[in-house]
Amino acid sequence: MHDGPPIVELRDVSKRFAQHHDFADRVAALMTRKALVDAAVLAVNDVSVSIARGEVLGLVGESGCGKSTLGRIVAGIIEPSEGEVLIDGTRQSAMSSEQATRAALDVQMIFQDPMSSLNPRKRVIDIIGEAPRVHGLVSRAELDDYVCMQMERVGLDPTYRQRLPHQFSGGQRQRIGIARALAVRPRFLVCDEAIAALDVSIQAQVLNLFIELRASLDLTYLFISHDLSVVEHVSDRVAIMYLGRIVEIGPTDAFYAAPNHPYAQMLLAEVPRLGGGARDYTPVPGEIPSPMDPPSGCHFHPRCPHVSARCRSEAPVLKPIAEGRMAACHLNDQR
Amino acid sequence: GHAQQLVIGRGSEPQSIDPHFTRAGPNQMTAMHVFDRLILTDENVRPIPGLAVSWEAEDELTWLIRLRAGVRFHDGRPFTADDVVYSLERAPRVPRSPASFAQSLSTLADIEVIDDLTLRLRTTQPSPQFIENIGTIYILSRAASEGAQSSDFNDPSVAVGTGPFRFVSWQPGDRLTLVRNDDYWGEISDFETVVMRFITTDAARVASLRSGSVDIIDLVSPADLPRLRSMSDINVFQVGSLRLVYLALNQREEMIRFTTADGRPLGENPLRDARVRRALSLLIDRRGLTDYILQGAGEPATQIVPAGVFGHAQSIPETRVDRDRAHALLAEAGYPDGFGVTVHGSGNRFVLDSEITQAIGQLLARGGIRVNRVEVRPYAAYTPKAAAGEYPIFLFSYGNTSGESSRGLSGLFHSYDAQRDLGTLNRSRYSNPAFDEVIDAALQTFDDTERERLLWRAAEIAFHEDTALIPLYFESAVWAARTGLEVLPRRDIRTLAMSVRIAR
Amino acid sequence: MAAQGDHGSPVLADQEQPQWRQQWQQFAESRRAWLALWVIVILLLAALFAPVIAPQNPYDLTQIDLFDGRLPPGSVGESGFIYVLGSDVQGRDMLSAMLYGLRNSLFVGVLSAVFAVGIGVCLGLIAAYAGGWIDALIMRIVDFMLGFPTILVALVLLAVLGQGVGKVILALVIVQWAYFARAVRGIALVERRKEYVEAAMCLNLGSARILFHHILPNCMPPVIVIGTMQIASAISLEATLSFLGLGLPITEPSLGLLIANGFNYLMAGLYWISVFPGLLLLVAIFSLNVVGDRLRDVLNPRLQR
Amino acid sequence: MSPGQMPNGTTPVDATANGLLLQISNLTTVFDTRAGRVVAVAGVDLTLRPGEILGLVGESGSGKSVTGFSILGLIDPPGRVSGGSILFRGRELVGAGDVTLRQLRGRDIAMIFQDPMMTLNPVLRIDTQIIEAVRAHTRASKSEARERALEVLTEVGIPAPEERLKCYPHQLSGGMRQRVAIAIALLHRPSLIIADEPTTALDVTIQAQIVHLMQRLCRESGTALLWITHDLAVIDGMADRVCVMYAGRIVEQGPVRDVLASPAHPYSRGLVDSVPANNRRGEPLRQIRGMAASPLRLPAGCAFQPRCDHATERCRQQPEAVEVGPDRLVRCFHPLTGREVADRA
Amino acid sequence: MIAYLIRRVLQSVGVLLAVSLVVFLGIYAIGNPAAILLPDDATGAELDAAIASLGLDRPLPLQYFTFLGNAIRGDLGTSFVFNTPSIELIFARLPATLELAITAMLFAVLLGIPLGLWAGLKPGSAFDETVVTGSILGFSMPNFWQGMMLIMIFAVGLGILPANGRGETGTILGIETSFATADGIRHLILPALNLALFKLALMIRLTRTGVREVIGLDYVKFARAKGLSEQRVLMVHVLKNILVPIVTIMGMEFGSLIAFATITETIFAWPGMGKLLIDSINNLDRPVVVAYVMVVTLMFVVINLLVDVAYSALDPRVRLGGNAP
Ligand SMILES: Nc1ncnc2c1ncn2[C@@H]1O[C@H](COP(=O)(O)OP(=O)(O)OP(=O)(O)O)[C@@H](O)[C@H]1O
Ligand SMILES: Nc1ncnc2c1ncn2[C@@H]1O[C@H](COP(=O)(O)OP(=O)(O)OP(=O)(O)O)[C@@H](O)[C@H]1O
Ligand SMILES: [Mg+2]
Ligand SMILES: [Mg+2]
Repeated sequence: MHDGPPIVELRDVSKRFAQHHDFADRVAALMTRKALVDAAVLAVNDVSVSIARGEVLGLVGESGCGKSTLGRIVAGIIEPSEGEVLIDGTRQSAMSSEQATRAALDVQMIFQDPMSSLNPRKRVIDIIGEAPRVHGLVSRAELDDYVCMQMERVGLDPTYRQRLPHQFSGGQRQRIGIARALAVRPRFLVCDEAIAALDVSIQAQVLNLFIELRASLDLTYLFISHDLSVVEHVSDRVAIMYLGRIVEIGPTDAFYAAPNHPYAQMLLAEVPRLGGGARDYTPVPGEIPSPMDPPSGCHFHPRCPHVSARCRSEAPVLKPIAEGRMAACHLNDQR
Repeated sequence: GHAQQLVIGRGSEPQSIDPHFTRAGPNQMTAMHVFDRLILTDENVRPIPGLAVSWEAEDELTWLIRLRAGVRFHDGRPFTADDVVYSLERAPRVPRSPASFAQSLSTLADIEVIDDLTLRLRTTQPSPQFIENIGTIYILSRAASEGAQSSDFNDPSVAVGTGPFRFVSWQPGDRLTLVRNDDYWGEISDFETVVMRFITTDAARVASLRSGSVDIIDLVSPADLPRLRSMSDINVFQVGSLRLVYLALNQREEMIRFTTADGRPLGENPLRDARVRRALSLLIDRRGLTDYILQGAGEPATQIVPAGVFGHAQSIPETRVDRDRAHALLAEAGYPDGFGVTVHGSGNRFVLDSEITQAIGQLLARGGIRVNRVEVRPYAAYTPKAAAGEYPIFLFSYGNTSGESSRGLSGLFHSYDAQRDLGTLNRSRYSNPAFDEVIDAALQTFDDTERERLLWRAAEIAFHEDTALIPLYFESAVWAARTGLEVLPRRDIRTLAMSVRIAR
Repeated sequence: MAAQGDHGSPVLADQEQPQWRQQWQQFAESRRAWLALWVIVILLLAALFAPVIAPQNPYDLTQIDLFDGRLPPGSVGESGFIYVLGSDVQGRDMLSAMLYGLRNSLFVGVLSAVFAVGIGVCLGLIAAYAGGWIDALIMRIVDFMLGFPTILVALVLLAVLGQGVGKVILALVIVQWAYFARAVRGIALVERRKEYVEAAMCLNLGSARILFHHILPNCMPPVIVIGTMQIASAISLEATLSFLGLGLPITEPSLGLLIANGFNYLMAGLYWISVFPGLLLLVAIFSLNVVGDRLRDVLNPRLQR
Repeated sequence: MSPGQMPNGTTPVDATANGLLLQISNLTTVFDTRAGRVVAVAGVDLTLRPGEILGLVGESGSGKSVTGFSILGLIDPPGRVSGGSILFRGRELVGAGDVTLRQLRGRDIAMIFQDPMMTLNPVLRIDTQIIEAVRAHTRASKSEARERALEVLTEVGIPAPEERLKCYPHQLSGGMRQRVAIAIALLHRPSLIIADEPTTALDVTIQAQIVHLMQRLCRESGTALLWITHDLAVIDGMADRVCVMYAGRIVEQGPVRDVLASPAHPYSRGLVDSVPANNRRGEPLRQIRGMAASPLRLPAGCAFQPRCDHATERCRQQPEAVEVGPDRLVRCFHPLTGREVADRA
Repeated sequence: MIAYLIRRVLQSVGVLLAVSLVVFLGIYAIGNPAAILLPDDATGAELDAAIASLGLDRPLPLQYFTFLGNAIRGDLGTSFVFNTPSIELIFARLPATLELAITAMLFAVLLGIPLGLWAGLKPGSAFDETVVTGSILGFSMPNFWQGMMLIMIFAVGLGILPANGRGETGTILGIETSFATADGIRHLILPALNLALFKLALMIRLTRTGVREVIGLDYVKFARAKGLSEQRVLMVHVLKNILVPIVTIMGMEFGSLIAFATITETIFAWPGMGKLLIDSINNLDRPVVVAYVMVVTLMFVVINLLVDVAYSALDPRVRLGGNAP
């Protein structure tokens, strides 16, 4: 791995989607003598994580736990409500506008749905070439060649550059999305469920592309997925998220060998595996709680087999449990 | 059966049942059914005795009036001089009246009740028309309506008069229902009930008649005349009215919206030259308008009142189209090639006004005047600008309500004088001191012969010598009724159930 | 947009043809739409070349003759002129008047629709993109406009600005942009949530560019469709205004004005004065609507086979 | 459920001689689109025994869903079943009348769809949607139907079913909705359930719940299950047999263990190989080259031939299904042997 | 919900203020009402008197603020023409317009939905083509022309229905209405038809489009897979889903039927609000026009509110409080 500051560092980042209360709400609350209920979703709750240059961090969690929100914060699409995002150790606020643009382009995102993430009315050449031209990375004259180059790099036939997205298959579309991101010469890719919508054989192709690009372009990834086997395959480190919090983070091998957090253990147990033979699936107890109204203390306590009184009242913090591994569980304190 | 009820399809609607609320025509023709006046007018707008059986001027400032005996109001109370006093006092004081009767009573000084049926009225100044003005006031019952607001008259117990019909109900926008007053002092109607339906669209009114849902309609559009005349189950009744349609010629100095014949701005107002005005008049084919556009529902006009009306000057000849003379006059005035102008007119104010405006444009254009545009606007947007003098040549009409020409002559042609309230309708700002002198004298003269002579002279100056405006035609008032009904057409365009009879 | 499963197996044959070609072919499959398109083209040409093909210039007051008024179709006038479709009260040749009227109607319809759509689209987009109080403000103005009587707007404009084609167009734009603002806002709200917008934000492309280069083009198909129908309804509305005397100058008639003028003569049996322009208007609006309908079907991916 | 009605699953099914619940032979379903005729299903042969779980795998667009819909007669225009036969308990379904099919649907054959967000009508309450399904096939009263609804909801493990009944679909989580859909499928104890990718849209934990439920169900009530998916791992854990579909044809079928452990068709092998778990971590996965064949222009002969490493001249003809092992059929001229597979691993 | 109501009310107050101000200015810009109300032969003194008695001689801002002050006390002014409180005038005309609007709406809904459903189910069939063509015709004819043709055909030509006017009224539940008498109903038919044709066409198109959009969706397929009868699938699963846009648009259209049935009411001499509006505009009867527009705006606010409530009843996913405007 590389030295130097982490390419991306999140410090105490939270994101709250709150409903804004206006005058009318306040009057209504007065009239009905009800306190104003804060209908906020704390999609990301006090997350600190840093990603070193060249590394792949897998981010796993159930639907609605805040993975995408975290990814968007990293990619600069949304602003965190609290905390800060450092790119190369520098705050956004401390950057000149040029630096800020560069920093914004440095981190790019690949989206889940290859169809809706491509503008259906733009030709491939425009989809890929627009941003480099707008940001002056290439001149108009060089654009065509530049786009061809990007397309070739992701394994697309450059002769297709005048086509519209719908004329491509799912896997090809995802490649267009990747080429679009790569065209602004980023150093960091956030892949938000980037292969979830593809079927197995195409998944393999796109995953291979990611692996290949990582090596050839020295890219760093935040790889978001709920498919544990895919994450296992590509990541160096894995972070497990539950209802807005990171509950465990550590090197892939160590994690898959012995997950520490009860939730992580449960997740791994449920992964269907090829070659595992006939097995009886066991239902996981409990339902995913609503992010609007998360449980007190440790968010996982209602479903946890090891729950204790402390779990209900006190939220555990991420603590180191081994070399490079951290977990947020009160059980670890007892050991 | 059917003979007992008369359904009238009316093109206009009253604003209120209170007869004093406004003196606008639609209101009056409604009021005339329920209320009487001291002096009524016949179908030729000649005064006939109403609730007053006689009136005489004791001197220049005093009038003695005797009232009709034995008249009862609809509620059975007798009619007395007190009701007249009440009505004359109330009429000018109706709150928020848009067009009150105050003007008619402006010269009234005081009223002396001699007995129940005799009154003596005094005026502030000599006023020959005073008695006619008094005659326009509707007589209400003090007992029924004292203290009532205009809107209270929707109640039949307030809207109590002595007229030939009793008021039953009014649904604004829809209909008004009357029943016959069997105790009426005058002629009793053939119809027990009268329903007036308000149908403002011309074509819809005709459709109603043709489909049999109304018995008679008024304001028949000339468009429909040929067809209606040819129908066997419908009769048409027509009479020349006192409404003059004219073309106003703006003579203000500041009115410079003219162009030369080839379209460049002309910095002066050619209409200030009487020869030009005369020339324009010579280009207008009045017979063409009345025969072709109006289908005969109009009579070419030479002056403010038609023949047979007090003040009509026989000496003024009919103007016939004479393009050569017109061109000669124009050349004489310094416009050998004519000039350019925009012709304005109102839409839907009077019969076929927009058609007439267009035809005028055509006639002027064919006569060599460059007609830059013909503009027709809805009356609401038209009249403020016309009053402000913004149109060079524009179509307007004047409906004579009194049976003589003085009011029209002074309103339309007297030099405009806001202080003395003269020449109010003189939108084109025609001004001729000679004319002013004559008309002023006429207004002060009690002697009818002398008065008429002065009015003739005034008409000659305004129409024949100065061509102050271009008189076009007198509209004809047209009614159509299903066969079996006779309509006595009235020159004042009032649609009255009293004028309808079952044919015998 | 071509036949495909949700998670994208494209039908490769489609790749050979650009989308518009397919849509065009699909459009032409409906005989009715095809015919309507031809009618529109012919009408457009007729309107465009009205001064050339019309036997008479109905605007030129020196060419029309009062004494040739009310002639039934096929009559010969005093000067030997043949009134193929009859003449109106002023002696105007109906055929010529209709050709010029068509020209005016189409001009008013198309132009007012273009402006109304333009303004509505911009405001709708801005409302959807900005959200918050800007959105609320624009939408309240829309509410305001929807409740405002067209006649009043037209009358005020007439009184303040005077008469003319431009003013009628202005009146139509004022009363109609609001519909588009509302429609476009709805569409844009949906588009805004799509991931390609996020992708553009991620590429730091700037709000204006995202709004007008990315979101707007994707709102266009429904807008084009409403637009075509809007032309039709603007023509119809202009006719109504003319009927109320608030439309075009009386000497430069639109079809609507011709009908309105002839309306008074309908009961009198002079049917040609309003029935012929009425039929022409009917054909024009009908064809526009047919084409608009077909466009909607063709441009709607949900209805594609 | 009205008294006196036997749950179908518990009745001895064998109306036919061969003991098959479902026998599909040479099923062909086409869509006449503007671009041409899409042959979505091109001569599928498939059998299902009572109580059996059959996995149907294949990449996107290979015709899995269309096969499922064809069985129920739910192919909407412009599509139609153009040939072949579907025998359900010996009864021909292809060309059967509307009434026959409607009686069958939901009662004997039930279906669960892929997207739980879309399968329930968003504007109707859960109880309405269950009760109408009950009453579509029995003369139950409303309250009886509601009883039945509660029963099945409990059965699929929905907590507090009374309250859920009053909910609208959007008030339930995805997993919960899918369980409601399953509950509806179970109402009449059908003898066959077609599950079209029922867990693809769901999380691992919920997927486990649903798979567990379905497994238990088949085991307990003898319901046969046609499980459509492209996730081999799920199939591996639960199915008895598997069919691999490619471009509208079944290219391989057999017992799930055998097929996944040693796929005989090059395409099946490609699929199995590309699963990350079968590859070394961090290294490129083995992938099938090329792109899926367009159903509009299927290559002559074996549709997989352009992407196949083993293709020869012969593959330009349509291969017939050949038996390569006990209960295993492969449509390939060059079936792989178990050894070859082992070599590559 | 309450917050939502409050928000709506506050916003409508703003809109109402704006509306009243604009109408005030607009009519001021057109001209002086007194000049229109007076007869031809009025003198200058009479004009001045009329202007003074109507309060038009005061500065415009003063007039406006007086109006606002009165409006707060519920007095929206007194008609210049009729000398009756404008609100009274409007409400007196409301029943006639309402019955017309309701009848037209019933025509449109009861005919339009079934036709649209059927046409949408069988796209491309002869029936569909006919219905669609017919609906386009409904769109293509200007309202006044349509009305005149109806009169020509049914009243003048065939003579089976009255040409215009509101027939005899009777009272049902204390409300005076045409529905109570046969004559009243006969008079209703033509104008209602005139108003309905456009809405009918709209209804057909909305329904048809809705059906075509919904029919291919998973939940419809799922409903079929449950073994439901085609009728239930259509009438419950399909219809309930497409009702949402239909109700929204029809709400608006119903509003405009009530507010702007001007042309129809004029042609058919129907004593309703639309006719009052056009007469008042033509007479520059400012108090009535201002009150009218305010009432209409308020009505649109209420209708939109009801529509939104209906919306959330029809589509449980829509939460009232949720999205503010
Ligand atoms: N713009 C937003 N406004 C309000 N709430 C939001 C918004 N975006 C996300 N949320 C909420 O934040 C929470 C986290 O959402 P997020 O999309 O990050 O989850 P996720 O882990 O990516 O889930 P999935 O696997 O379904 O994509 C969810 O409860 C979601 O409802
Ligand atoms: N309504 C339709 N019109 C045209 N083609 C269709 C239609 N429905 C399906 N097809 C075609 O039929 C083929 C098979 O589709 P099907 O939905 O069965 O695939 P699948 O195997 O279920 O794929 P997935 O895993 O994506 O669900 C595809 O090529 C598809 O394009
Ligand atoms: Mg996500
Ligand atoms: Mg499928």
